[in-house]
Order: sequence, then C-alpha cells, then structure tokens
Amino acid sequence: MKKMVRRILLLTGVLFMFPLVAWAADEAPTIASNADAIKAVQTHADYVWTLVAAALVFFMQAGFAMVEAGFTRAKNAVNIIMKNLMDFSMGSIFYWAIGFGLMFGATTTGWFGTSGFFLSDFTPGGDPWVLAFWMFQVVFAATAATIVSGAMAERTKFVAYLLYSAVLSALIYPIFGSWAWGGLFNGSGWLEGLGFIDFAGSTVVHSIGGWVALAGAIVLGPRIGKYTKDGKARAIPGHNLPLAALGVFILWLGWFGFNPGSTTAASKDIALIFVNTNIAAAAGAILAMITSWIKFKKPEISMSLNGALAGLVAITAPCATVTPLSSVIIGAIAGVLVVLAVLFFDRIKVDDPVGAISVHGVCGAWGTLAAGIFNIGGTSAKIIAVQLIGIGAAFIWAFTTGFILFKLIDATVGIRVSPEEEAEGLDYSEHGARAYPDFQIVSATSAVIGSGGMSKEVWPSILTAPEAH
Amino acid sequence: MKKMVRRILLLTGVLFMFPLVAWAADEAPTIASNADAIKAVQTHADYVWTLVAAALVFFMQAGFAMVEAGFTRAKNAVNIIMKNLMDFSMGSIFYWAIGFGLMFGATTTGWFGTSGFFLSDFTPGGDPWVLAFWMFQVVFAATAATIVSGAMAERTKFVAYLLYSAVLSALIYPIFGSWAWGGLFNGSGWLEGLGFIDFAGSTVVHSIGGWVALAGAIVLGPRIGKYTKDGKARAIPGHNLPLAALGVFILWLGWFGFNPGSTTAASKDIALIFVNTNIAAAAGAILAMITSWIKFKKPEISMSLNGALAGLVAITAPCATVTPLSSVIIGAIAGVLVVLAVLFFDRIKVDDPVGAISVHGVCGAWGTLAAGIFNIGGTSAKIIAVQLIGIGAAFIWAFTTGFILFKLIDATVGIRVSPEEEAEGLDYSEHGARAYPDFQIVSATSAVIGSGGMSKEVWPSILTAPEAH
Amino acid sequence: MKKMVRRILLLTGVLFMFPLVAWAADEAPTIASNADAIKAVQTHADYVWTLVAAALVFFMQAGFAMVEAGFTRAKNAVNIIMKNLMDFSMGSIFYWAIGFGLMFGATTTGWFGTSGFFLSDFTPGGDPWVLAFWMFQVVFAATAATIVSGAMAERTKFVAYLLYSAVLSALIYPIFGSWAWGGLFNGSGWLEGLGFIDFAGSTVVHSIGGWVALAGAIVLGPRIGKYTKDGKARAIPGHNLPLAALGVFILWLGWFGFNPGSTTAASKDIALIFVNTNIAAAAGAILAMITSWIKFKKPEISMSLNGALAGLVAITAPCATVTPLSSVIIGAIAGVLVVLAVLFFDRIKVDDPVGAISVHGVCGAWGTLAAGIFNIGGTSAKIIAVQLIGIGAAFIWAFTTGFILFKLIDATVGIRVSPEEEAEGLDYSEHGARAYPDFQIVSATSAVIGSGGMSKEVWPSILTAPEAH
Amino acid sequence: MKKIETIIKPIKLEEVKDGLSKIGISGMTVSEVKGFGRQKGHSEIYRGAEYTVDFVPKVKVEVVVDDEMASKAIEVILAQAKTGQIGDGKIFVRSIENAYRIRTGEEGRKAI
Amino acid sequence: MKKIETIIKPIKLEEVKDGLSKIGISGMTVSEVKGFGRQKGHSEIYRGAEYTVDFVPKVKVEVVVDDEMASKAIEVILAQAKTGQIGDGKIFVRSIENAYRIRTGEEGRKAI
Amino acid sequence: MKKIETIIKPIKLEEVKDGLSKIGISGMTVSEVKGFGRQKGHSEIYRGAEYTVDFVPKVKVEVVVDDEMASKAIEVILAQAKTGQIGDGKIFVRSIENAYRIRTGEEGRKAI
Ligand SMILES: Nc1ncnc2c1ncn2[C@@H]1O[C@H](COP(=O)(O)OP(=O)(O)O)[C@@H](O)[C@H]1O
Ligand SMILES: Nc1ncnc2c1ncn2[C@@H]1O[C@H](COP(=O)(O)OP(=O)(O)O)[C@@H](O)[C@H]1O
Ligand SMILES: Nc1ncnc2c1ncn2[C@@H]1O[C@H](COP(=O)(O)OP(=O)(O)O)[C@@H](O)[C@H]1O
Repeated sequence: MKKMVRRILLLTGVLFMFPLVAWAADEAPTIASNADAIKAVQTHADYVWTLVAAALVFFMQAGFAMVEAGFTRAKNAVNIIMKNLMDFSMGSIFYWAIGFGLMFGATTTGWFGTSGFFLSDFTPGGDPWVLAFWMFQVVFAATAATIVSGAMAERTKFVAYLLYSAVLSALIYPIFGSWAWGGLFNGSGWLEGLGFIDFAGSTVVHSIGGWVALAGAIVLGPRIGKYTKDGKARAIPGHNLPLAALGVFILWLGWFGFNPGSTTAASKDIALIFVNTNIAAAAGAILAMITSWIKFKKPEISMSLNGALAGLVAITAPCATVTPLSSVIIGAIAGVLVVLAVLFFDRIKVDDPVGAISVHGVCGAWGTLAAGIFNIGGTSAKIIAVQLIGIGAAFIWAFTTGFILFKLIDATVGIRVSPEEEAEGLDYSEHGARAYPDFQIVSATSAVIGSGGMSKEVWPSILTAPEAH
Repeated sequence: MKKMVRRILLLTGVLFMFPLVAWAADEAPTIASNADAIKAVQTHADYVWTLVAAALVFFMQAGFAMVEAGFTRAKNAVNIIMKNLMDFSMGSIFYWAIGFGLMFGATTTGWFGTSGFFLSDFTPGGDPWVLAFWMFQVVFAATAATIVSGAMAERTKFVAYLLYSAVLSALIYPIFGSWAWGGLFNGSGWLEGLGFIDFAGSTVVHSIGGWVALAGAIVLGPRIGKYTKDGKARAIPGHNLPLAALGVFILWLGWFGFNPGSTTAASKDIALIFVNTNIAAAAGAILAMITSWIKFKKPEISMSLNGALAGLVAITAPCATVTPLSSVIIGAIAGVLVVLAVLFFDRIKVDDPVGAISVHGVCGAWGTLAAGIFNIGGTSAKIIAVQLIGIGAAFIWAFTTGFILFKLIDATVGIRVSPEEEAEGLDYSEHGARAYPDFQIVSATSAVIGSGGMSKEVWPSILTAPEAH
Repeated sequence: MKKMVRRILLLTGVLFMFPLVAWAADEAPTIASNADAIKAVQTHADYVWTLVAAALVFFMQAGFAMVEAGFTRAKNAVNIIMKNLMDFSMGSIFYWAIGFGLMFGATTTGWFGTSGFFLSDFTPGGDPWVLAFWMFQVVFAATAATIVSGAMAERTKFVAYLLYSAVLSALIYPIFGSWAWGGLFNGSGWLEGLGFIDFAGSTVVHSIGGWVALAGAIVLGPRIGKYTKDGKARAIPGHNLPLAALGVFILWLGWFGFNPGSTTAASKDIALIFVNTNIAAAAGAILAMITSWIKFKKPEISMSLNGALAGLVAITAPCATVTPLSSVIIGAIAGVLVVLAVLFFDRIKVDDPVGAISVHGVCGAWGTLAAGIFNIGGTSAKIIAVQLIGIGAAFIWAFTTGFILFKLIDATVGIRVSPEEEAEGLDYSEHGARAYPDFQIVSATSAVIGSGGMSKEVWPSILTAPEAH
Repeated sequence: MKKIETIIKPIKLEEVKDGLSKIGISGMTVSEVKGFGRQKGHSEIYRGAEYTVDFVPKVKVEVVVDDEMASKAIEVILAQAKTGQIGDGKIFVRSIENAYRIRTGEEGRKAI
Repeated sequence: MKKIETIIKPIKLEEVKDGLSKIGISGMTVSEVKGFGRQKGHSEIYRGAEYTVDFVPKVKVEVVVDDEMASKAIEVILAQAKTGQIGDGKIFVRSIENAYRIRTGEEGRKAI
Repeated sequence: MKKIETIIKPIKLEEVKDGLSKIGISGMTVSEVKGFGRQKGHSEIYRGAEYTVDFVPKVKVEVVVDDEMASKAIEVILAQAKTGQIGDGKIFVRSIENAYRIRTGEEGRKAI
C-alpha cells in the first residue's frame, strides 16, 4: 500500500500529504518515535472507524427512502424518492456551506457557532480530522432532514419541500445541535454546559426531526380521504411492505454506525453500544408486535416495523451509559409507546403516513429521559431535570421554527399540492413520472378505501375541478 | 475524538470506562508503556473489525428476508417478513437470556455451559470483550434461526413459528454450538476436543439450520398444490425475483463479515478468508447455472442464486484453511450439489420453497467434509473421520430435536394454518394485511398453476370449507 | 480472540499462519520489538480497511443490478439479474485465472504483466497482502464489466453476454489497467510512467466500461420501438423506479469503499476522499435535477439519479487530490453533462437504456480531466496533456477492442435475440422465467408506448414471424 | 334481464356501489379498465423523452338486474357517478337471455 | 351464437377450463375482476385502522359458442365451478350477432 | 347501436386505436385479458419444475358505435389487428339497447 501513497505524492507534485508515521523514514526507532507511531496508528484506526460508521449512517438514507416509499401509495413513490435523494444532496451542500459552522464553529454566546463555514477549518496539509468529523456529522444532519419527509408524504409540493430541507440542514438542526454538541469541536453550547446527556442524538437528531415533522403535518393537514365525514381515521395502506421492511433492516444496520460511531474513536466502548443498540431494537419490535396483537387481534406488520425503529431511536441517547438490561427495558417501553402514539396522533387528526412523529419525536424524547433514569452511574433529580430541559428545549425550538417555516413557505410558494394533483398522485403531477409503469395499478382501491365513501366535506373542490378523475 | 470520550466520562459522573491507552496520561512513555499501548491499539482494531463484521452478518437478516419473500408468493410476503423480523428480535432476547450461557458458559460435562446468562459476564468497568463477542455470536444464532423460516414458508402458523424460533435460539443452536465452539470463550465442547474443523459454521450454523428446516418441512407437509394427484412436483413460482436477487447480493456481502469476522481479530488472516469466500460463491453460482442449463435447457435464475449461496455455505467451514484453488473446487461442487439436492427433495415430497435444506443442510455438510479433504495442512483418515462425526452429530441433534419440537408445537397450538387460510394467503389470515395493496394481483395463476388442475386428494377440505374462494 | 487463532493453528496441524506480532511471545519488549509490533498493528488496520472497502465495492454489484433492473422493463428483469450475477461470478474466476496477472504481473514491455496468474504470488505461509490486494482489485474489475450490462440491456443474447463478460474481465480491463496502475503491485505501465492521475479509476474502471458499452450499444442497435419511423427517440420507461433509487443509494455507499479504499491503507487521507466523494455526488444529483427541470419543465427522477452517479464517477479520479470546493464544482459539472450526454446519445440513436455511456464513459473522462485541472498541487499544460492522453488511450483501447469483440461474437454465436424474443421479453426467451408472476403486467403499454405507433420499418420481421404476440 | 355496463371514474366507485346497494342491488362485478375518449391522457417524461399516455384509468361496473330494476339502477348510476367533468363515463344497457347461480344452479331472475 | 360470461372463484379456473376443453370448446378469454355480492369481503388492519375490503377477487371467463353448444357449456361450468359455498358466482348468457377471426377474416360460426 | 368487442394481440393495440380514431370513433375502453385458444401458451421453468402457462396475454377493446358505423369499424379492426399468425384474436358483435353519457345524461346515439 505504500506504493499507492507514494504515487499520490509523485503525481500531485506536492508534499501536502499528512505526515506519514515515523517508521516510513527508515530511521532507527526510539521510545519517543515509537510512542508517536502508536498514536498515529490509533489515529488511523479512529479515522477508519469514524468513516466506516459514517458510511453506515449514510446508508440510512436508503432505509428511510424504502420505509417511506413502502408505507405510502404507489402513485407517490417517485416523489418520496426524489425528496430523499434531494434531502441528502442539498443537506450535504448546505451543511457544508452553513450548517457545520453554526453547529461546531467557535461561539461566544453559546447559541450558535460563527466559524468553519465551507469547511474552512481544513487546509491542505493541515490536520484532516475536521473532514472526518464533518463527514460523520453531515450524515446526521441529513437524517434529521429526512425524518420529516415521511410525515409530510403524499401531499407536499416538491419545491416547498426543497425549501424546508435547505433551511433544516442550514439552520434549524445545526443551531440546536450547537447547544448540545458544539463542544465536540470548536463550539460550546448551553445545554451541554448543563450536563445534558444525549450520546448519539435521540433528541438532537430524532426529536428535532420528529417535532419539525409534527409542525409540518399540522400545517399541511391530513391527506384527502384520511378521515371520514364523522372524523374517524381511515387506513391508507402502504403499497409495498417488503420494501418497507427492507428499509427497516437497512436502518437497523445504519444504527450500528449511528450509535457506536458517535465515539468517533476506535475504542472498546463500542462493544457496549453495539449490544445496547441491538437489544433495544429487538425489544421494541417484540413489544410493538405484542401491543398491536392485543389492540387489533392480529400482529400488525407496520407497527412491528415501527417498533424496531422506536427501540433504536430510544436507545440513541443512552446507548453508551446504560446496561444491556436497561436497554431491553428502554426498547420495550418504546415499542409500546410508539403504537399508542401512532393511535394518538391519528385520533387528533395529525396525519403522519409513516409514523415519523411517534417514532422519532416521541421515542426520541423517551430515550433522552431514559438516559437520565437508567444512567449507569446513577441518577438524580438534577440529571432528570437537565434531561427534561433538553427535551423541552428541543420541542420548543423545533416545533416553533418548523411551524413558522412551513407557514412562510405556505404563504409564498404554497406548501400543498391541489386536491386534483393529490388524487392523481405526486409522481405524475410533480415529476411527470410513474414509479411502476409495467404494473397494473389498482386505481379503484387506492383511490377510495373502506366502506365509508369519500366524504364531500373532506374533498369538496375535486367535485368542481377540471380534469379530475 | 478525545472530547467525546471525555464527555461521556463527565456526563455519567463515573469513571467506569475502560482504561484508556497509556499515552493519554501524558506521562513520559517507556518501553513497557509503549508495549501496553500497542496491545491496546491492536485490541481496538480487533473490536472494530469484530463489530463491523457483526454488523455485516446482521445485514444478512435483510438478505434472508428478501430471498424468502422473493421466492414465495405475494400473498405470503408480509408473513415472511414478520417471521424474519421476529426471528432476529426474539433471537436477540433469548440468546441474551439463555442461549449464550448454554453455548459459551463454563461447563463441566462438555455438553452445555451453565454460566453467563443475561450477559452476566459483563460488569460495568470490566473487560467489555464479552460484549463484542456476544454481538458477533448473536447474529450467528439468528442466522441459524432464519434459515428454517424459508423451508416452512407459506403454511406455518405464526404463533407456532414464534415458539420454534425461541427454542432454536435458546436451546437447539446453542447446545450444539457449545460442542464445537464453546472453547472460544469459557466453554469447552467434546467436538472441538476431537479436533473438529468448522471455522465459521458450515455445520454449527448452516447445517443445524438446514436439518431443523428438514424436520419442519416434513412435519408440515407440502404446500397445497405443490404436488399433482400423481405425485409430480409442480412449480409455485416466487413472486419477486429481483428482490430475491437483491437478497442474495446482501447475503454475499454479509458473508464477508460471517467468514473473515470469525477471526474476531484484526489480522492478516482475513485476506485469505475474503478471497476464498468470494471465489467459492462465484464458482457455486456458475456451476449451478451450468447444471440448470444442462438439466432444464435454460439457465435458471433461482438455481443460480441458490448456487451462489451454496458456495458460500460450503466455504464457511474451510475458509481459513484451504487455498483459493481448493475454494473454487469446493464452491463448484456445491453449485452442482445444490441443484441435485433441490430436485431430490422435491422428488421425495419435502416441500422447501426456497431451497433452505439443500443450500444450508446439504452444502453445509459438504463444506464441513471439504474442510477435512482440502485442509491446507494436509488431510488424513482421522481428520476426515472427525469431520464426519461432526456432520453426523449435527444431523442427529438438529433433526431429532427439531422433529420433536415441531411435533410438540403441532400437538399444542397447531403448526399449520387451515387450507382456507393457506389458499387466502397468510398475510391476510395471520396478519390481516396485504403486502401490495396498490397492485393488481393475479389471483387466477397464483392460485392454480400448471395444467394439472387442483387435485382433489391434495386439497379435499377446501371443497367443503366455508368462505373459501 | 487469541483462542480462535490458536484454534486454527491446532486444527490445521501446521504453522503456516502469518507471524503473529511480537508480544504474543511473552518475551520482554524492546524498542525494536515495539517498532515491529507497531508496524504489524498498522498492517492489520490496513488489511481491515482495504477489505472492508472491498466488501463495500462488492455491494455495488447489487446497486448496479437494481439500477439496471429498475430502469428497464419488467419482462427483462430476470435477464438483467442473471447478467449481473454472472458478471461478478465469471469476473471473479477469470480475473483470478488471467486478469490479475495481466494487470499487476511483472512486465518488461509496459503493455501487460506476465506473472501472478491464478494468484500464484500467494504461497501458504507467505505474505498474504497479494490476497487483500487481489480482493480489492477483483471488485473493480467486476464493476467495469457490469457497467456494460446496462447499455446492452433488453436485447442481448445471454450467451453472447457471458462471452463478452469473460473477455472484459480477462483481457480488456486488465490490459488497460496495467498501463495506469500496474505499478501498484509488480507491474509498471507506460501511462503511470507519464504521471497520469487516476486515483480510483474514473478512466481505468468507468471510462473503460463506458466506452465498451458504447461499442456494444452500437453493434446491437437500438431496442425495437425506441425510435419512431421519423427517427424520434421514444421513452421506454423503467419498470421499478424505487428499486432503481435503492440501487443508486447502494452505489453511493459502495463508492465510500471505491474511492477512499483505493488508499489500500488505513490513513488520514481517507477523510478528504470521503468528503470529496460525498459532496461531488450531492452536487451532481442537484445539478442534474435542475438541468432536467429547465429542459423538461419537471424535476425528472431518472436524470437526478444518474446525476448522483455522474458526480461519483467524475470525482473518482481526482478524489484524493482536490479540495472539497473543487469537488462541488466537478460534481456539478458532471450533473449537467450527464443530462446533455443522455440526450445526445439518444439523438444519435445509440440506445443506452440506463445511461451507462453518459454516466461512466463521458463523466469518467470529465473526471479524469478535472483531476488535472483542479489538482490541489497546481496544474500545468503538461499535466493536462497527460490526462488527455490517458483519456484518449482509454477511448481508443476500449472502444476498438469492444467493437471487435462484439462483432466477433455477432459473427459466431450472434449477439442479439430475435425480434420475437425481444417482444416477448428476455426473461422468458432466455431463461424460461418471469420476474413477477403474481402481478398483472400491463402488456399493452409496455409493448407499445406513446402515440406514434409501432413503426413497420423498425420492426418488420415481427409481422411475419410465427407465434409473435 | 338487463345487463348494465358502466364505465366510471375510479374515485366514484364507492358512491356508485353504495347507491346501488341502497336500492337493493346486492351484486356486481368490477374491473380495472383503461378508457380512451374526450378526456385526454397526459404527458409523462422519462429520460428526456416526453410521451403521451393516451389511456385514462377507469373502472367498469357490470350489474345484471331485472327489467323493472334497470331504469332505477341507471338513474342511480347517473346520479352517483357524475362529477360534471369530461370523462365521467358511459352506461351501456343490453338485455341478456339467462342467468345462473353456480352455487345452487338456480336460473333466471332468482339467480341474480 | 351465444356468449357465456361466467364469474367464478379463481381457484376454479383450472377445472372450468379443462371441463370446457373436454367438450370441444377450444377458446376462451379470461380476466381478473372483483366481485361484490352475498360473499362479503374481509377486514384488514393497517396501523390500527381496520378497514373493510368489500370486493372479493373473482375470475371472469368469457366464451362464445354455437347455439347448440351453449347448454352443454353451461352444464359443464355449473358442474366444475361449484363448491356449494356462497360466492361461487354467476353465469350470464346472451346471444351475439356475429364473430370474426382476425387472422383469416372468417365470420360467424367458423370464426369461433 | 352495436358493441364491438375485440380480443387482439397487445402489440396491435396502438394500430387498432389509431385506425378507429381515423374513421371518427373517438371513444373506446380497453382491458388486459388472458386468452386461451389455438395459440398455445408456453412453458416456464422454476426450480426444476417445468410448467405450462396456458394463457396468453391479450388486450380486449370494447367500442360502442352506431349501427351504420359498425361494419366500417370491423373492417378497420380486421385490417389493423392482423398479423396473419395464430392468435390474432376475435371480434364479437352484438347490439345494445341503450347508452348514456354520465356527464350530461344524454341518451342513445348522442351518448357515444
Ligand atoms: N364509444 C365508446 N365505446 C366504449 N367506451 C367508450 C366509448 N366512448 C367513451 N367510452 C368510455 O367512456 C370513458 C369516458 O368517455 P369520454 O369521452 O372521455 O368522456 P365523457 O364520458 O364525459 O363523454 C372513456 O374513457 C371510455 O372508457
Ligand atoms: N347482479 C349481479 N350482476 C353482476 N355480477 C354479479 C351480480 N350478483 C353477483 N355477481 C357476481 O357474482 C359473484 C358471486 O355472487 P355472490 O352473491 O357473492 O354469491 P353466489 O354466487 O353464491 O350467490 C359476485 O362476487 C359478483 O362478482
Ligand atoms: N370461443 C371463444 N370465446 C371467447 N374468446 C375466444 C374464443 N376463441 C378464441 N378466443 C380468444 O381469441 C384469442 C385468439 O384465439 P386463437 O384460437 O388463439 O387464435 P385465432 O384468433 O388466430 O384463431 C384467444 O386467445 C382468446 O382470447
């Protein structure tokens, strides 16, 4: 492999490359040179681990895309995928230009950073750690962004979504992130100053995403046909459950980067985090299945899949600081909670096609609280209080800014497609495309479901609109 | 990354974290402290590699789910996925509570371990290696469990399957595992005592799964419509071959964790294991394709996909101890074998929708034998004999306990759904769901296939059953 | 983990295993033994990183399979998957037997290597680096092979494709590879001698694949129905866009092995490569979306997906030697370029169903040029000239040999299926199979699309062929 | 007996079904069809090529009724399926000669 | 000529087809339809909302036969498609005026 | 009014549709069906078991026209749908009693 390194040096004609470890110089080793070399090797391992973990977290984008596409209707699958692709693509660019600096730049106020925009902390020949760290952080930012996509599915204008996505990656997520995690780099936030525990982001990533999703779902209103005239929630079944299940497995895999990767160091600590992550997810899936079985008489698949994700979200904050037994309990509670939360939001007419608010918002809050309660080093009223402050701050910040943002978008470009476009499907109306042109799509049952009939109140304009069918 | 570590220490309020490597103390390094630091870095690399490998093996769950769903009918896809999700979820919990202790706990008899239940070998502040090791082992246990799922697809009661899955993860797999691998941790088994070679589990994982699958398929009997009145096997085509192919690629990827990860150490040995794993799979796929081409006049896809898996299963035992050339031969033979085995089991009326018995049972046995025959250090009658003992022990243990287990389940909760439920599909009857509600499903051809007509003998009760359609 | 290593040693009865690091011997450490141990640990990290990266690149095969299947019609999905499976399987065998030796063997001429066939550079007990290196290289070779598959989709005889695939892996790719990369092992090629920069293969892998694909598409001619009587290109929509999107996410993930893995060493360098890879892909996706939006009035999904891949291909050569800002520019230009190139090839009647020529050929060339232009160490006319020589050499070599190869195949076994087989779909005609037997396929719209009618000129023989429907 | 074959917009299926149920028509057969008529299909884009999808998804409802029932049924369908927009669809009526219920072998009016 | 249009359970298609073949009917056209009748659909659950799928999958078999053949065909269908359970389906018979074989342009009885 | 029901090869749909449009027939309804007839299905293989897919994909085109238009329409279909190969399909003609346009309530000839 040395040849490859040499090649780079030769070809680029410069020696900007990061100092090679001592032995490459073929000088006689000393105790001091050995010590330096050891540090260098450990650093290499840290880089490899952090970046492999980042790759796994990146792959969660595919997981979200598949879960969201699978849990919604065939006529909106292209739109879902475009949103996910652009979430990550635009998120990468905006987080590079703005977000990272706000989140991890030096700060005097503790409210946001003001340095490091456009990765300016990196200079060729300088320490590239900022690059590895940025890579790990950008995939987190994109995760927060993509959570919202599911809750706003099947009715949001594409251009409105792009605007939201840019603002989330550039402002909403990074500013909150600076409060809790700024100190991991050049920043220093007020929440971490209080001792807030959120190891890998139950609150910072998931609840922030979840509460912005809540704001989005409220501003948008429910999908046409989601509620009967008398206000009962109706099922709008997801069109491809095997794909959704694949998405959940991919997300579970990605979480093995998300949680243990948050050490950003190759250390023994990752073993406990792996075990806790896995076992909480397992408990979440089982308990969600049991809860659905009790409530609906049958073990329901979409709830069971949500349950696994609920366990994963919940263990994200406490994964490094609880025992495996605690993790089982935390995951199990999340599994019950997610089913109840989905039913609750359905009842209060917040239409969240994939359960994003319940999984990420609610279980993110639960996990953050659990990190205080089950803390391996013991808990206290103060620890719990700080956790609650963090949970509350996240809700207020994310819901409020999200709500304002969506209202602004609505007032300018408009946030929701027309009822005709919604009936036709966003794939055609927004992208001129179809996800499955070779398959016979069941227009009858996907347009109207259940025996309640399409309520005239819910869907008035369609009756007088041109060309609606 | 040091900041993150520091943060954990501060936030949890305890110093239970695993001792940091020497240099962190900023003391002047010595030869001894350097030597310790080197060991620590190597250990970190071991953890990273073992756990990344575990993540890859975890992902095999997605592979199995996609292969099994793709190779069966659309009306059972939700059920398949629920089984796979619960396999892993319940497996994680049962292996944590019971299985790991039986497999790797201290033993006096050599028949099973009796310590380390509920991960009791781990104490906060102590050596976390048991956690990394458990994480790697739990994904193996779940693999064994999920193998059976495919062979029992499309006709097994969900609750019966859950019972089976718990017993396999808690008892059947771990007890055999303790015979061959107990010595990797605190145990010591009689088979490893004899010198049995099964590096990554051709027998311990795959054959065990395969032979339990055989017992399951026998106890269940064939799917309705699988055999004509005159006993000829009929095709029941899998509903989504691209998904099945994706599953095979995912499994192949996962095997790069399964086999080389079984070193549980970052070492140069993994290079040979990678190469052998890859090249055996390639040879398996090619030879299965050629065999199918010769026998059926066309290169058949499901056999070719099975062939890749056959090569992977076969190389699992010998992957660390044979040359690449031997691996090509081992994989090639597995590729032929799997086609013949599928046809054989079809002929003797063991209905295995995905070929699990042939791939995992038969090729697992072949691979274990091959580990003796192609041993890089030379072979001998004794080596072969020990391999045969291991192969035989696996068959007797897994088939017998599996058979008894399935008979017990049948006698209590019942193992098979009713013919009406089977005709309707398990998605609806067991889960009240449909996998693809937006697609027009071809009920005509998926209900009756081929020109033979639905035999009255095979399917008598449907004629008098209420509501069958 | 030591137990496992010990186990191998005991079981195989030989001590061929690679020397363990010094401390295992329990002797008192010295400065020299420490220095050796450090080197050993670094080497272990190099192996782990290189092989994990190889696993990621392997997974790109799944990505290609999904993209190609998703972008083509349902009736050819089985064929696509068989081609991808066999690409990699046969590629592995042929690259082992022949290709690697030609590419990295010792050479006297600088035109190709002549040693190391059948991995003969590896001897049990010797340095296994050749194995790790081979593993990383074989997945590159298979990538080049599989690129061509997409451009030749939906009309190529399976047996013809197998022949092509063998020759590409055994000859076309390795010989060019030896010119640019031979020096990474035992070889030494004329292009690298000139100072040609292609860090991870924009030219060596992607352009080579792309230009062979161009030759293939030309020799084959367009699919029936692709052009109207008056020569206008018609849309033949891909049948499963969610699957195609999954494929793109998988490819993006795989590129985190492809580019940073090309260090084949665990070093700090990989951080910059990760960041550049990611940010170029993001820019490519965004700009392709914008370009499609401007040109077609709607943000088009297949172009956006191609845009991400275009960014990835373009950054492959310069990923280690440009700044993140340059990467954004390189990716953005690739995103525009790919849309224009797709339209261009459509106009000149080169029918490339998935855009392989535009993505890999054109953007590979662009990326190679960009490596010269944006070189972090400064650029010069000479650098640019060498890059252009490399780009030109790749085109001439790949297009010419590809063209001759396909013409030879056509003259012998025939390269294209009959019009009837093409109309029926290759799944049935070549494999006797169907990808989705449980789904109602829309034969009407997938057979004839658009309002132009099926031109009699384009499709004359179908009218007189027996059994065509 | 009359067979009433109706082509409607998919979104109106529910209302038509409910309307017919209300007047005592308890059986019908429905299928997915594609319509071509005054209501035009739309244009889609794929990789830069715009193409027209000529056909519009429609649902066909077939119901066989007694002669007396026919005009009532037609009235209901006309009322329920109407949006007033182009593409609302058609009703075609014709008499059929006989009907059988397979389960019982009953014939004629009793069969429907 | 008569057109016999039959709605049956999907599982009975094979037997009906074989039965008709045996009496010399060599052509038919089959399609997937959804039935609504005495046999009720079932309830499914999705994310906690139970919903009724009103329609039951059925297969429609259309066969055009000579007048003489008609009663024999009906007999066969009645026998083959019967399970005795609700939802077995219907047979509707009507005369048609003419038939053509596209391949040859033949008309009337020779066309079928 | 006549209803012309045609079973054709899927590949011929475009030409039939264009042919009918040209003679002024502006509406039709199309569906996917499976045909059984002289043209045999084919054998597929799955995991070693060869099985015959008896049915061949066909497209059914239904068009309702004035009596005068009928023979012209049949002529066009016969011309456009023909390949001369087995399996080209059939045309079945029958009269219907009435037609309605749902949008307007128009009846009879005006409705089509
Ligand atoms: N002559 C016809 N024969 C058969 N079906 C027809 C005919 N004309 C129209 N249809 C069906 O009716 C549907 C609606 O017709 P269209 O002309 O679009 O609108 P409208 O019903 O408002 O006049 C068409 O999509 C087609 O399915
Ligand atoms: N009046 C009708 N017109 C058209 N189709 C009908 C009618 N009544 C029943 N059908 C069809 O026949 C099928 C079976 O009818 P159903 O009432 O369920 O049971 P049965 O045939 O045993 O009386 C229905 O699913 C439907 O497709
Ligand atoms: N008696 C029939 N009743 C209804 N449909 C028929 C009948 N005979 C043939 N068909 C339909 O016509 C199609 C073509 O018939 P076939 O016998 O294969 O060839 P040809 O039209 O050349 O005689 C069949 O696939 C079927 O859909």
